[in-house]
Amino acid sequence: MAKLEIEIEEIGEVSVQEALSLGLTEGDLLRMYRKLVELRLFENRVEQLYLYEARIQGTAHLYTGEEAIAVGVARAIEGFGYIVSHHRGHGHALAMGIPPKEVMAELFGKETGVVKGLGGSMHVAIDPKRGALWASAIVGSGIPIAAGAALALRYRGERGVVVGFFSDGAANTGAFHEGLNLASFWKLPVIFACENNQWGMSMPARKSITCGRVAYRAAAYGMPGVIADGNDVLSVYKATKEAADRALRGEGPTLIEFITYRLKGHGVYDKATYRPKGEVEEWEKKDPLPRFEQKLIEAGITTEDRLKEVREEVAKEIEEAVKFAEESEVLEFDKLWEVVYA
Amino acid sequence: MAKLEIEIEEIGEVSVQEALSLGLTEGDLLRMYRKLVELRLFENRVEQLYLYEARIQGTAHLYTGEEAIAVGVARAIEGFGYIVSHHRGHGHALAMGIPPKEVMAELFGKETGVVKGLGGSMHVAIDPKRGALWASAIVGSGIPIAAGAALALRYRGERGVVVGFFSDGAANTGAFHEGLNLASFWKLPVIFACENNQWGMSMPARKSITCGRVAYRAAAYGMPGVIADGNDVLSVYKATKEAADRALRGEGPTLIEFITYRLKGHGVYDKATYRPKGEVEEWEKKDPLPRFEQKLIEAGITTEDRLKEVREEVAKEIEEAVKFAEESEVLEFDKLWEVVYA
Amino acid sequence: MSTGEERILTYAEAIREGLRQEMQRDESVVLMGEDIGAYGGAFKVTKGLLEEFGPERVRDTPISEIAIVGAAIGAAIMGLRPVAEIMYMDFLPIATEQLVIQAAKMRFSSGGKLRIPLVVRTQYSLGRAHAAQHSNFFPAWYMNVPGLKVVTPSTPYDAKGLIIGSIRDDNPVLFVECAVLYYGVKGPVPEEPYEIPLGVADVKREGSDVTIVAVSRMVHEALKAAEELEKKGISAEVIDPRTLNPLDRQTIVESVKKTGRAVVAADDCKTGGVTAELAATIVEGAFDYLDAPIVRVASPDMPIPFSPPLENRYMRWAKDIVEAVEGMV
Amino acid sequence: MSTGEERILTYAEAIREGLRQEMQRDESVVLMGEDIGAYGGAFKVTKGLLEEFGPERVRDTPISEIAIVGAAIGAAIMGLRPVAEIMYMDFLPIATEQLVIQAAKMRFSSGGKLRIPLVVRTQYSLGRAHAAQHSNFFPAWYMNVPGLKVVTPSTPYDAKGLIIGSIRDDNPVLFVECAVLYYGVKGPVPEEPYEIPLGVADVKREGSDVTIVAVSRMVHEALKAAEELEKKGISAEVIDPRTLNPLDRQTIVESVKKTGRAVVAADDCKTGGVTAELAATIVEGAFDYLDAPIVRVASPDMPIPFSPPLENRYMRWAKDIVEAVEGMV
Ligand SMILES: Cc1ncc(C[n+]2csc(CCOP(=O)(O)OP(=O)(O)O)c2C)c(N)n1
Ligand SMILES: Cc1ncc(C[n+]2csc(CCOP(=O)(O)OP(=O)(O)O)c2C)c(N)n1
Ligand SMILES: [Mg+2]
Ligand SMILES: [Mg+2]
Repeated sequence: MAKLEIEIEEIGEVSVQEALSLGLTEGDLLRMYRKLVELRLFENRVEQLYLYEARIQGTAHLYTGEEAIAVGVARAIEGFGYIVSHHRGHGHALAMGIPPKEVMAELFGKETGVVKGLGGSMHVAIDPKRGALWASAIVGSGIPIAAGAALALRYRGERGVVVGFFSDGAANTGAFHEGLNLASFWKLPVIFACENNQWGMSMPARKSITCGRVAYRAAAYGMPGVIADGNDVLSVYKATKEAADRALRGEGPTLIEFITYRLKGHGVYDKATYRPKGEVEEWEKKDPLPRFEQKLIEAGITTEDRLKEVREEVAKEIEEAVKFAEESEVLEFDKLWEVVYA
Repeated sequence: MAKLEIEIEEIGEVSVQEALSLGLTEGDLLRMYRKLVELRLFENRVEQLYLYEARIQGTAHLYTGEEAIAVGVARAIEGFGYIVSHHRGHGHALAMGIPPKEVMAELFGKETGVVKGLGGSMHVAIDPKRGALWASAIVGSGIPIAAGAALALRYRGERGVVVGFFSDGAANTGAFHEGLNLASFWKLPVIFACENNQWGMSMPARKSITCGRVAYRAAAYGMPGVIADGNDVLSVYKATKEAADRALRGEGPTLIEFITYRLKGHGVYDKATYRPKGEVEEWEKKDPLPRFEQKLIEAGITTEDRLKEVREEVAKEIEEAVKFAEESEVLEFDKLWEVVYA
Repeated sequence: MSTGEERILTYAEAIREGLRQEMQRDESVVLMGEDIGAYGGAFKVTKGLLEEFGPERVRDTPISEIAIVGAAIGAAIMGLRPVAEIMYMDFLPIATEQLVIQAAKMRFSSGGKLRIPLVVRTQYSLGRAHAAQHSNFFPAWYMNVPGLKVVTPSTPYDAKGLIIGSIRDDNPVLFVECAVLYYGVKGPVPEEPYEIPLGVADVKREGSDVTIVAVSRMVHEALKAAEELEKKGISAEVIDPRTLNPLDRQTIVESVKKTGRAVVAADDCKTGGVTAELAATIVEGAFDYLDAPIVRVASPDMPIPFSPPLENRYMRWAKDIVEAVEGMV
Repeated sequence: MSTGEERILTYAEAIREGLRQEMQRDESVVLMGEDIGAYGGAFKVTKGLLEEFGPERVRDTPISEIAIVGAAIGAAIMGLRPVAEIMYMDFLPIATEQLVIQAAKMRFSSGGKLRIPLVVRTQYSLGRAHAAQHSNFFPAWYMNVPGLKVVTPSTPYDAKGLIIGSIRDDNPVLFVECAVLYYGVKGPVPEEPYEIPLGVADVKREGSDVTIVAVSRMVHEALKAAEELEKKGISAEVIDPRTLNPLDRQTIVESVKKTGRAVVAADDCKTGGVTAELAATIVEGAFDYLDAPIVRVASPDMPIPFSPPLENRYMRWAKDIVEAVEGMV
């Protein structure tokens, strides 16, 4: 009987104090708060626009409840990081600094959208100059692409790291397996960031991930596996920073499982009746926004009033984004021919 | 720091005595020896036919050195087992009882071949009435198919088990990941039998399997992982029997890594110059045939002379198979239309 | 097209009824795919089937298209009649190796020993503002794969009869539905089970001046176009091949021999698409009868844009068919 | 076709030289694939490149077609010019989602922000007794994918110029080689690097009575057929599109306008194959000039048998083209 011991690092809630010791400033924390709010209010507004105003067509997968991940990751890789996003990417786009009005205009299908209205909700997190490399609407397919982007960094000896985002469902795809194995094989500077939001559409992660935890799968590729609190932006930051440091030292990839929860249905129209009673309520208690607010206030960094002001400012910005989107034009059809080939 | 402990069962060399206690009779052991010889001499003859006689076209991947796996597995599942084979399948075909002349005629492309000359070397192990369900020449692709065959058994409540054969290289394919995960998800009666022959073409297993051991990957699917001595037919038998029992009890799949070695090049024309010096010689010392011979003689079950007779008998059979193949006809082209669709 | 009593169902309901009736008739019919159980499928086509048949027969899977198709193949080899669902045709390329290089070759490469009674259901979502990765229609790829059959129903009546025919067929069948038709078309569907054999085209409307061969959603555009044309004194025959492989070349060719003109219409991209095969088939079979070049009405050779007005411009409609016909008469 | 000095190379050597020269010229060119390093590739096309450029530029991979193409895409987004090798075209369906649903849509779905200078090299092995899972040629699938380019060289000269052209192209390119040509054809190849732009057909032989449009291996059969036909007093023009997407429709159509007859020939299966698109293109562009129906000379609609005599019967040869032409003049 051979025993294989796998160490999975668990990173629980991180205090403000620890965060400050990790190199974040109070200003950083406040900016992170603002981002969290931006992501949340954006999604709230989007839900409205779909469901009650019917002003957007197609579909959208809201990031509500998962905001701490995008915001924490983006901060941890700021200045040297790239991401590959997926179908639930509004939060990734905003966290990487794509202006809300560009994201909103994209949802409206307008020329002023981040990808000219050609991509819509599932392709908003694409803006290479801001580090957002690509967003795949096909579950899992972005994973080997993230590895490949990291290969380019390594090949050119550039100081950089790529974060491949995906959720629990994607960890069951062939692309996940091949992508992680190849990244380990070549020791690439990539972080596999699993946003385990407990559900893949109507499939519970606890069933589809047959070993119980996505992070355990790191062992199959000889890479470190980490579990972090995806509803604590500072836990996310810490886990990502450690993995980024490892990557920058040339020690290769890390798989991080961020434990979080999809507070809404799979897409805007999904009523998610398949969820057990009380589950949402349980997770609402761990909502990353109030949790972070409380931390900031308790640490004396800010006040409830100040945070309220932030929320109001952001709400106004989002409203402006809607107006901008609404007033923008749709691209001329003939211009599409210009972007089929380079 | 969470620790995940994975137990990998290791099954080393199994003695004749232990084998008898597991339910094998002396007659079984002698029959297994005869099969080993059949597989070996068949491949030796095939190599000749390609390289020195140029009587077969296309390619062939010889099973030389790996015979103990097919023979041990086939014995362990006799009467209730099915297999899915792959590109290196001559040994699987013979072990499952497909007559050498049918396999040989297939290599010659004749109508009397196991699949009428339509498949050739990479498709010889296909004969459903003997339990050989399919042979995929695409690496890894047979794995989910094996799982699906097991689903049918389970669905109908039939007492049976499916063995999906593959080698180390296949453990890096998406099909492996998805197939094992789905089999675990549905607790299917399937055995994933990895013939780790140390090489996938020119790629060493120790590099491509980034976690070091194929069996460790079982942990990613919450299924038992087993390492057995693939050059000891009794170790193979024991590991397979245990896994089959587990499957029959409804406890789901097992991943077994059989440690073995590909004594020849990847295909008949590969001189395998990429292998480190001395490696073949090291493994020749563990050749499953002499090892089993010695065991049988030491256990007093047979004598060197008797075994020599067996080898001569088998050699004659193989020669008859060549003659049979040579004298058979090629299918009429127009008959091909009858097998495009059912 | 005999439709029996005038019970009206949607296209989605018709498929569901076909699935349900086959499951009732034959225990070996098993469904598998993502979110087909409690969720009822992304388009609710399998709604209620989990409740009726239980989780052994309506099997939710992880997001593993390779394994869904692979497992369905394995089960089919062993004599089940699995119906695997791939949620969008855009995801099918993940499992194309399984369908094309495995399933479609199995009977042949086994020298006739294997039988693969497999159905893979999928749908294409052009027209739903789902952008370049969730709107693709690739029927021509699969027409190019001997050993596989390809079915593309356009009406509720056909959808029910063809899903039953596909399940009963002993070969791997790719059954491609069209999402905008699920709840966008209704039509008469008999209650009792009936089978439409694969390989028989349907003349959806008779006419004498031009033949319009149309696939899936474009059948409806062709019928609208035919009405328009009638007002202009042009009599159009509309043919729906219904199955692309086997393709009922004879029905198509005979029609063109009669009319002397042909428009071929489908939602896939023009170059290398199904309309190319239809055009080539007509030239081969009816060259001497053709009074004008065949016109292909197909999607432009570009990825599909999200923006609804752009997608609308991207798509082909009755008016495009009318224009094509007017250009040739 | 100007070939400069008369240095004779095999098709495999020509591709290798093109790869080597581009790697010398441009550090961003990186190769990846299975057994392309020490092994030199299954067909020895990359032989010696590991030794010359080292393991950072000639990268062996595990058996992971999804990741090979996926990683090459990611590297291309970041500005490398990866050349990924997929050992057999039969394995490409494993990675088709990456190539078709990812790479080919990226420029479009990014609103023009991304550039994907990616080459995927592969080969088809029809004629090598490798059976149904190692002999397939699927060019039409990929022609049906806007955003992707498809290249099918037939001669050493073209192979070198086109591999260089493909590497320099800023779009995803599928470069499909033909295994029986690797060491089966030789021809003049200039030593200096030269680029053949994608989208330009080559008239391999001029003629006036019939146009034979042929792809890859069938170009050589077409040339043999043209010689046969000449003996019979029939002058055949042989056109090699060289790239299937973009397809140089003009050169093809102009030729048929001149000759009035067309045979289209390729190694893929007939239904839904590249010959369907070629036929449809000709009808669209030269209908009024056609004196006879277009004939497709393509593989039969069945999987590929292993048995060498059967495979030989399965394949199409010069005589099939000759027969087709004789049937129409
Ligand atoms: C390969 C593939 N299969 C299926 C889908 C349809 N689909 C879109 S999102 C989704 C669930 C994804 O679950 P998960 O990966 O956990 O991401 P989440 O939605 O939770 O963010 C499914 C099945 C898809 N887009 N791609
Ligand atoms: C998907 C796929 N990729 C590549 C190949 C080409 N190929 C055939 S066998 C082989 C090596 C397989 O290695 P392994 O799985 O270890 O099997 P072994 O040959 O050692 O039995 C390769 C690369 C293939 N047949 N299928
Ligand atoms: Mg999820
Ligand atoms: Mg191996």
